[in-house]
Amino acid sequence: MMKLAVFLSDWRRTEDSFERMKAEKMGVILVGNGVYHAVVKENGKDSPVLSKAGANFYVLSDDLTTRGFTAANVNSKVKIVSYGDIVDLIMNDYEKMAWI
Amino acid sequence: MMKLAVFLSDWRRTEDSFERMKAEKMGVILVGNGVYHAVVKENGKDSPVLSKAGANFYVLSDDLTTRGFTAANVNSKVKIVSYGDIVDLIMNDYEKMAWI
Amino acid sequence: MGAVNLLFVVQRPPYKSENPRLALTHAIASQTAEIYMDDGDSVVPIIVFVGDGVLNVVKDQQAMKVYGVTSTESHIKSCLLIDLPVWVCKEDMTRLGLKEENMITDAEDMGAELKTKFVSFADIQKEMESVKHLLFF
Amino acid sequence: MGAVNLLFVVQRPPYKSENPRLALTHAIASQTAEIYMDDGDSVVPIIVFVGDGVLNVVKDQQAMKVYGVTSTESHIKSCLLIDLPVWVCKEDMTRLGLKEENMITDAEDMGAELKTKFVSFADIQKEMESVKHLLFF
Amino acid sequence: MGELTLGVFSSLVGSMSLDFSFKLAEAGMAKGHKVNMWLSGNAVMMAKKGQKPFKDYSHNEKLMKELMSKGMEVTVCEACAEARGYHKEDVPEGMKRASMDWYLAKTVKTDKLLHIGGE
Amino acid sequence: MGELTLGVFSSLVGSMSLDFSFKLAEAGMAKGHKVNMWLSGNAVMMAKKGQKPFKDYSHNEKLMKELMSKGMEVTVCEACAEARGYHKEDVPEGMKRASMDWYLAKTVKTDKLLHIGGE
Repeated sequence: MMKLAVFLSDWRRTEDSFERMKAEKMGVILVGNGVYHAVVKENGKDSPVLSKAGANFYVLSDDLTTRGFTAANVNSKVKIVSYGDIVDLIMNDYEKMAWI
Repeated sequence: MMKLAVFLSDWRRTEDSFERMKAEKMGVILVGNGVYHAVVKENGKDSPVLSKAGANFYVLSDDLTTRGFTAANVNSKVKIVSYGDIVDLIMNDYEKMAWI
Repeated sequence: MGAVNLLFVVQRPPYKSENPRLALTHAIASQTAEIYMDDGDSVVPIIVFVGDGVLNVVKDQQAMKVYGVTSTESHIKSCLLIDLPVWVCKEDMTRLGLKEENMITDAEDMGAELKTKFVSFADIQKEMESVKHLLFF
Repeated sequence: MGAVNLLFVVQRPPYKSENPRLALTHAIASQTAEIYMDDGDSVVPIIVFVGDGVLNVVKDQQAMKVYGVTSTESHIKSCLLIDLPVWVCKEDMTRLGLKEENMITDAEDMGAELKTKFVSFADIQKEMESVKHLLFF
Repeated sequence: MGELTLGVFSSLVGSMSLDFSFKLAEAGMAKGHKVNMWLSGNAVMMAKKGQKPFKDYSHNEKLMKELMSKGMEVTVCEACAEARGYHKEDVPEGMKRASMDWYLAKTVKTDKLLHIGGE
Repeated sequence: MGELTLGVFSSLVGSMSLDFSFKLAEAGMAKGHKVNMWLSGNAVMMAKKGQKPFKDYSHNEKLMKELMSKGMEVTVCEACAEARGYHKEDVPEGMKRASMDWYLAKTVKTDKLLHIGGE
């Protein structure tokens, strides 16, 4: 098994590897338009991305505020991080990265 | 009402205006990766694009063969056309174009 | 020809692609197009945000502060300032849980009189039927 | 370091974006990377097609004839020719109605011995676990 | 015979929408129509001359020049070009640079408009 | 301190993945890491100097130069650049051009790889 950080940079997703991938430790890092998974409830529901079992969720603060959202909008499952925090996640916490 | 030609150039679609748009006469022109709607049956089913009520469907021959498909693969609802035919559809048959 | 109506339709969210921004800057360019046209001709654009495109209209965008790039918000306000109609699809806002209070409703801070119009898809459909050309971004 | 394993994962269909092609050309470049490396080091790539990416492996692509551009098929065959493993996800083929007879199974016409391998996602998962780096295109 | 205006916003290499646009323009002109083309966004990549015709990459410069020599008007967005570091001296012969209002003005008289807005 | 290699394939203006990459590189270097960057596909748009810093467009040339002056290695794909008409004389100072094998070789010694493969 592995320690895997998955970067999501888009809101609509057309690939389905994410659902199938497994990791001993998985981080899901929401950047770019991926931040919408942390703040938008389509038809009143959380994004399906947030139901990935066992994963830790992170959202890039700068990309939230760029799009008009703030900490107050962020789903409680998701931790708000800075660019520096993402560096630490990459260098210290995860072995492999997948920008999907 | 209007005569509208809709161009689809992608396989996975994330926008939903197509389903909602209405036209007296509608042409759906499948180009680029939009040609997959004419030839791929996901889980054994026709692409939902082909269920657009009242529409005429066209697929660009060159973009089919580029991707390894031929006339034999094309859904019977869809007419195979050339670049020249698309010019005629634009100039003679439809008033407005929407590349969505 | 007289006045030619154009409908700019933005259907994608901001920042992930350049096209929502280009929709706005192209629509605004209608103001200066007369130098290329005959006397009496003009182009009259409306810009509508549908589907995930409504995310462009969320207020308080900090793109300039964070990335040094003009926000989509700023361009939307520029449209209102020059009396260029900005429409937003209500059904798509509801679907994405966005309320009018979350959105750019005006550009009063810039001195604009025109306000954003929240409309149904049926209104957008009517506009599609009446204009000469459609420009989907 | 010795041999470092890399997994190239192609998850998008061909032609609509440059990245499936770039995945193939980058993987092939592993052949010449030794000029930048210490003695004894090497990179060992595998390229896998998953999700809609399996559409890259449909045979008889006429991109050169129609658009004057090398087909993705031709690049896949170049991989086989240099013994670079090409894997295709079986479950995704089934979902899209593609059979092995529709696919590029070999490059015998170019003199290649290696053949395309049709694998399950579980095999791909195992490979993800064993390599040093992942490169998703 | 009519007039067709194409507005294209896709990059030189990538979606192949530029390849599509030039082939459609070619077919339109073969049928006697007047064709105009507006290149904006990443499609201003056409405004850099000297592109090497590798077989692994889309290459449209040759066909574009041929069509311009037969009367196709091609204009690129000046600001989009400058932001990418393409200057006046980079422009292939026959191509014009202008502001976005050029395109807006073309929509008035053209019979049909095919606006390809995305990548 | 470790070594981080970024492989980026997105266009200068568009997805903002290049903006993301340079800001991430900046944060990584601020923490003392060595950062390498490979630019291929449409990301070779960074290999054309003289980009005008308009506020309406992403502009990364300034930050890139600053990071290169602090030791970040930036190499662009030579073939991808030539196909787009970017030649040797277009390259901003400090940037290298190489074949794709440069990037492959970097993956051997780097501690971590973040490969941003799409637009």
